[in-house]
Amino acid sequence: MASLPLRHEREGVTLSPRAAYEAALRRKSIRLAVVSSLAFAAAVVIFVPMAPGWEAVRTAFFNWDLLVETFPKLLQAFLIDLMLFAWCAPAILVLALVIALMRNISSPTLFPLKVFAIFYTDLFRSVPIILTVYIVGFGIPGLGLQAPWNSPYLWGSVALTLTYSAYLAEVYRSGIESIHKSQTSAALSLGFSQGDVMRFIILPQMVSRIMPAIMNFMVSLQKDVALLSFIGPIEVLRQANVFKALYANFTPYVGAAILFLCITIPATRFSDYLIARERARRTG
Amino acid sequence: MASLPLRHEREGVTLSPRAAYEAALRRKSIRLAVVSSLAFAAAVVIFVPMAPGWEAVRTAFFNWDLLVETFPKLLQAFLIDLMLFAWCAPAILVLALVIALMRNISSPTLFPLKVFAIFYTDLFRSVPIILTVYIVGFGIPGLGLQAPWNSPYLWGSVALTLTYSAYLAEVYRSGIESIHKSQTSAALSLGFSQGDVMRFIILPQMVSRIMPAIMNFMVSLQKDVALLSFIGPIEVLRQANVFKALYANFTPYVGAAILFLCITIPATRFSDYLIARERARRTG
Amino acid sequence: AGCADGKTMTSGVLTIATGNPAYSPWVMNDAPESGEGYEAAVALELARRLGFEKSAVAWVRTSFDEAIQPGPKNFDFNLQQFSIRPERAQAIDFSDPYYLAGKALVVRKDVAERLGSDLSAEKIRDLQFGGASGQTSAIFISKVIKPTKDVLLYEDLSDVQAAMMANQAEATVVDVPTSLFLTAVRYPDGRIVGQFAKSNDETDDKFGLLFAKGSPLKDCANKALADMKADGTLANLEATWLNKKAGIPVIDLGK
Amino acid sequence: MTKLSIRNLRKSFGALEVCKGISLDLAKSELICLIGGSGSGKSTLLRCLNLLEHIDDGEILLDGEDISVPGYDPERVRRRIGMVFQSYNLFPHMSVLKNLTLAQTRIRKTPPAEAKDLAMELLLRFGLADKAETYPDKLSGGQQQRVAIARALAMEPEILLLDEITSALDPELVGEVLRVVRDLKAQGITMLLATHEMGFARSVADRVAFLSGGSLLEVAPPEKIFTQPDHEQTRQFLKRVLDPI
Amino acid sequence: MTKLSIRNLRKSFGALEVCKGISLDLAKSELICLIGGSGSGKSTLLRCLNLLEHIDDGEILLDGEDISVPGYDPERVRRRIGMVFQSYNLFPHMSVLKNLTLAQTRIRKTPPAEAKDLAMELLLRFGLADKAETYPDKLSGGQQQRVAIARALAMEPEILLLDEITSALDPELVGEVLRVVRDLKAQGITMLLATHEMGFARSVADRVAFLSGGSLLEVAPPEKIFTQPDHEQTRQFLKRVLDPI
Ligand SMILES: Nc1ncnc2c1ncn2[C@@H]1O[C@H](COP(=O)(O)OP(=O)(O)OP(=O)(O)O)[C@@H](O)[C@H]1O
Ligand SMILES: Nc1ncnc2c1ncn2[C@@H]1O[C@H](COP(=O)(O)OP(=O)(O)OP(=O)(O)O)[C@@H](O)[C@H]1O
Ligand SMILES: [Mg+2]
Ligand SMILES: [Mg+2]
Repeated sequence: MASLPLRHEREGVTLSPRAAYEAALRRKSIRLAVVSSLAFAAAVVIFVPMAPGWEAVRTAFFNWDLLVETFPKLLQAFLIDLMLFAWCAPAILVLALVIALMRNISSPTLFPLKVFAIFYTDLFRSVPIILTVYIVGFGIPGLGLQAPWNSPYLWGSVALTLTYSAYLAEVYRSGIESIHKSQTSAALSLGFSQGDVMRFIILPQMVSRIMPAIMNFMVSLQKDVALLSFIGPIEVLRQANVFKALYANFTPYVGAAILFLCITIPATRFSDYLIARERARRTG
Repeated sequence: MASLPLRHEREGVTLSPRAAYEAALRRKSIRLAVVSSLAFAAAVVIFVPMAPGWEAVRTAFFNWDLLVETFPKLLQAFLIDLMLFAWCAPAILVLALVIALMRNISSPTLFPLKVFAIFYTDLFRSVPIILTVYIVGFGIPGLGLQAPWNSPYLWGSVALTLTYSAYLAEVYRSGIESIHKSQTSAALSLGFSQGDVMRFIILPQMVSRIMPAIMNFMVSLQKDVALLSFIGPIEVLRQANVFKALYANFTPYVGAAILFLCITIPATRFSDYLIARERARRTG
Repeated sequence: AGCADGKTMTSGVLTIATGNPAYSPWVMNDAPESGEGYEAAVALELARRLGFEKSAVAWVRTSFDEAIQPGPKNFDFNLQQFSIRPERAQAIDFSDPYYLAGKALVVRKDVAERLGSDLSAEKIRDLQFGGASGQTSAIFISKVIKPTKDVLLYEDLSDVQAAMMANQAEATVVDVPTSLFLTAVRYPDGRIVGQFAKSNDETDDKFGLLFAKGSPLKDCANKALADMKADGTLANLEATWLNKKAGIPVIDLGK
Repeated sequence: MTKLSIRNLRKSFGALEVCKGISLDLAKSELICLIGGSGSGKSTLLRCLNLLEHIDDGEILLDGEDISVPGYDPERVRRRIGMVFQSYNLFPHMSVLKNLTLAQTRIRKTPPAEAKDLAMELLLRFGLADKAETYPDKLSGGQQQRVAIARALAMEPEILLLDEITSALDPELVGEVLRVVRDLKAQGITMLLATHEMGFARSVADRVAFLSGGSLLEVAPPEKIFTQPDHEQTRQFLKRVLDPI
Repeated sequence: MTKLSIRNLRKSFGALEVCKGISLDLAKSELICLIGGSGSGKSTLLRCLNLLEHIDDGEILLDGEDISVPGYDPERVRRRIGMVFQSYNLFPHMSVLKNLTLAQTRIRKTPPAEAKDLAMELLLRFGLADKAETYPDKLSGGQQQRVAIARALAMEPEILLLDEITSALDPELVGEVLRVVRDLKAQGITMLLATHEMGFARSVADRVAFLSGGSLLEVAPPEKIFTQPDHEQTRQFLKRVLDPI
């Protein structure tokens, strides 16, 4: 069903009765949203503290003083997360694409590549990521690499990239396969090579379809760089863990969560905005 | 491009020159695949052990005796994983669908639900899953619940379900939005309600599109039930962790990985088979 | 001096690793450099005897995983209440013990009231135990106490404590010094109801320094430790940093 | 008796006004053909009538009741008004048979066996009985179009909106569709049919409506419109159309 | 001079044999219209010629060279043979203009400005200049079809395979397409055109090929085929077709 357009209001023209009615409906529902959210929040704020254990739980998870005390160090550790994310994310996006393309091969001569891609996704998805981190992060440097080539940052990132790209490759694959075959036919008939069809026709259409799923990966990767802490680097979740152990209190995790929220929410909203804009341009 | 059909061979009819040529091509590529895989495996088997640290790495990760010794207990702990998976997976699939449907609402009266769904996905994706596990697993029972209602199995599963369904909801959303609007138009014009359109037209088409992505979630959930071990239950990765600490050796993780592989690979292959069959039926 | 020459990672510097964080009373205030806390004091004294003054000691932090990984280590020795266990000998080396820990049973306040003075083996086996994964106490729980309910295992002691506060675990076992610190500072609602009789077998907790497999420094350290034991230094440090164990009733689990 | 009445209907896409105040009355069992150039707004008008597009202004009266008021239950309307789309819009995940029976069993609560009988009857009529178990992506263009028509007919609506329903059909099948349309008329079904085929319009319509650039310029019986239209514009369109080369 | 030669082409989908050994020669700059009932295999034949379907048997000779041998580079063929699809298959993520220019700049290496000029010229010719920046999903059926034709023409192929290219067009535009087709013929382009519109076939074709159930029954100049076909089956088809009601 067509959703109600907001256009008229913005333009500030005099409203027809129809438009006025719809505007009223919209206003009413927004009021309802606000009221019901407030009511829910109020219920939580009023009733939860009445539970017998509330005081202990509050201290364990929401200790303001501890939050203030630990936050600067958490923030500092968060920079490591950002740094790891900054180089893992592009590597994952690209490697996953390569795997997905190999997975998609139909030519018999390149069949071995397809087998490799299947093997790759099966293996790295099945093996617990923690083992991959251990084997790649401890095992490979343990074979006798010297500094700087034994850096846990390096090999930890490699481990993350291997695992994440196995998962993301499958998402790409579902995106690629969701494009109707007639698009490929049309592009081929114009003389595009298989590679060009992928690059100009399939991938652009796929990306906007699977964008929410890709954002999923970015959001979760941002937190999974914490796995690297198993092999050394002290990023924000590890730092929160240290504080937790030190103070026997979970508040530092809340501090970490706040940091993550500050990145995730704007990023998700922005990607949603881009998708919506693209959709509007295409279908009106 | 049309992939080469295998049909003729199977039927055992005499081959036309064209079919014979293609069959030869296929055989050649399979040979190539086998040979190149073997070559790669051989290279690994020959060269890696020549690294100076190989002996130490081999002992740390691939200790056969230790594997044999720890495997029975790992297997036993794996049953807990399976059990947790067995009830979390359906809960996640359903809850995620509910959230995705709420996210997809366009009616202004139900707008609050949409806001809630956005809030939900933002929150539970941003908050590190470990914090969710701690807050739900320790915090809620800590409010004063008595046995059996304070069970870590219960609340740990709740935490997992909350987080995973936030992620999966976004995958559903991208699936739903990838169905062309004309399908909705057609169904509505037949008199279907919005709900029926979703149920009979959008969801069935979406599911087969995002199946690989859903399998991703199942594969990773199977291993993330390990997060429950933070609040007590001893599942296979925790058991491996215990052995690791006991023997100062990572081999038990390899044992756990083997168990995961035994489930993941058949499951993925089976879902791929179903998708391929469905696709063949639809497009030939 | 002399024994350790050329055997350290960086010449002229002794690199000692401890946990992140390091717990009291082993290291006070998570600050090993100060030399306060039993392990910090032992480490510095040992360093001195090996010829490294306080200023020549570098402290690093490692997790257990980093301590046992197969590659080169970033420390000369590592101490964070590592128990000397024969199973670990394939991967790493231990020094002789620098502390022999007794084990205490810590329970929730309400459980302590329920138990009263009845410390019979059956009563104790019926408790819901929680333990920190990978630590010797957890092994002690399952191998020696053999509780009737499945043990719950956690990341570290603070999680065990949280589980006890959440009513999910009733009891845990920790070494005696930790138990005293725990109930005095961290978890006032916890009660030490008893300590376990030593069994003089592999379930006893002997803490040792951890070395990379085949570290040449091990013999020097063992010699210094033996000296410290012989001249009473270890006992003195123990008296300074680890509270008395007196007054805790002894639990006999029988055999 | 007026079955469907369109009053001053307006619809814009952004700055583009596609329906510029269209008014038209359809009597019960009347068949009006909508002709006009490509992009003149035929499909959009039909979509508006089925409440698939949100209209900007005007009224749509079904049996005298305004179905275009905001909040009016669109499902009730659509059960009574069937539509065949220019682009067919078959459901690709269902066999042809299922495409025809799902709405029957689900919405009209027809028993499955009955629904299947009706569907098979329609498929037989359109020469598609052997394709019942096939999926839409495996059909030729004309086969898909016939399935789309059959799907709408299976719902036995009171009003049918038909958008270019013969464009992919060979003339032989066009004849069959013409017969079907006449049958439906005889059953009292009201129809609005957008078409480019003037011959078809001429032979089937009660009245022909000429749409140009979003405005309804002229509505008249086919003989009149094809021989002596009122408007100069209509005359010119038909002149070019009937003798294009 | 024979440009494209089809020899005994066979194609099955599973048990359904859609092309039952079709042979046909197209001379350079010849225009052959393919007629036949819905489902008779017209679209499939065209797809086979463009190597979009894997054929089971037979040969396709382009300038005497067999392009159907396994392993022959299909891109080289498709650069020379253009195709317009019955279902248009526009690229929904690109503006109309981009739909027309991408292949030019990418494959023919036309400079962007030149490609744009050619595209705009084609759009103007088809009355779509104002839709250059619009996206395909916002176009009417006829507008999409015209864009699809323009997209193929922009590649200036030697041979054009056209599948029902006038089905969504009003007669006025059909006239325009007819003019375009004649121009192309004059430029020496060879065309194979599947159509349901006998009038169109009659006025444009050099020869007409009648396809029935996957077999090519008869190929002859339009005057002959429409007045005195050799085959009884052709006669009957045309009889029903030309006087369907
Ligand atoms: N992918 C496919 N799988 C199975 N059958 C198919 C497939 N594509 C087409 N067919 C069948 O092949 C036959 C010929 O189809 P084709 O599209 O070539 O017909 P056509 O002559 O173009 O018809 P129309 O005029 O209706 O477009 C039809 O019966 C159709 O159902
Ligand atoms: N969603 C949309 N957004 C913007 N413009 C649109 C949209 N849908 C249609 N249009 C425009 O509205 C006009 C009318 O389109 P419509 O589909 O109603 O034409 P039509 O008369 O059915 O044409 P045809 O005979 O070619 O099918 C066209 O110019 C088209 O480009
Ligand atoms: Mg239209
Ligand atoms: Mg066709």
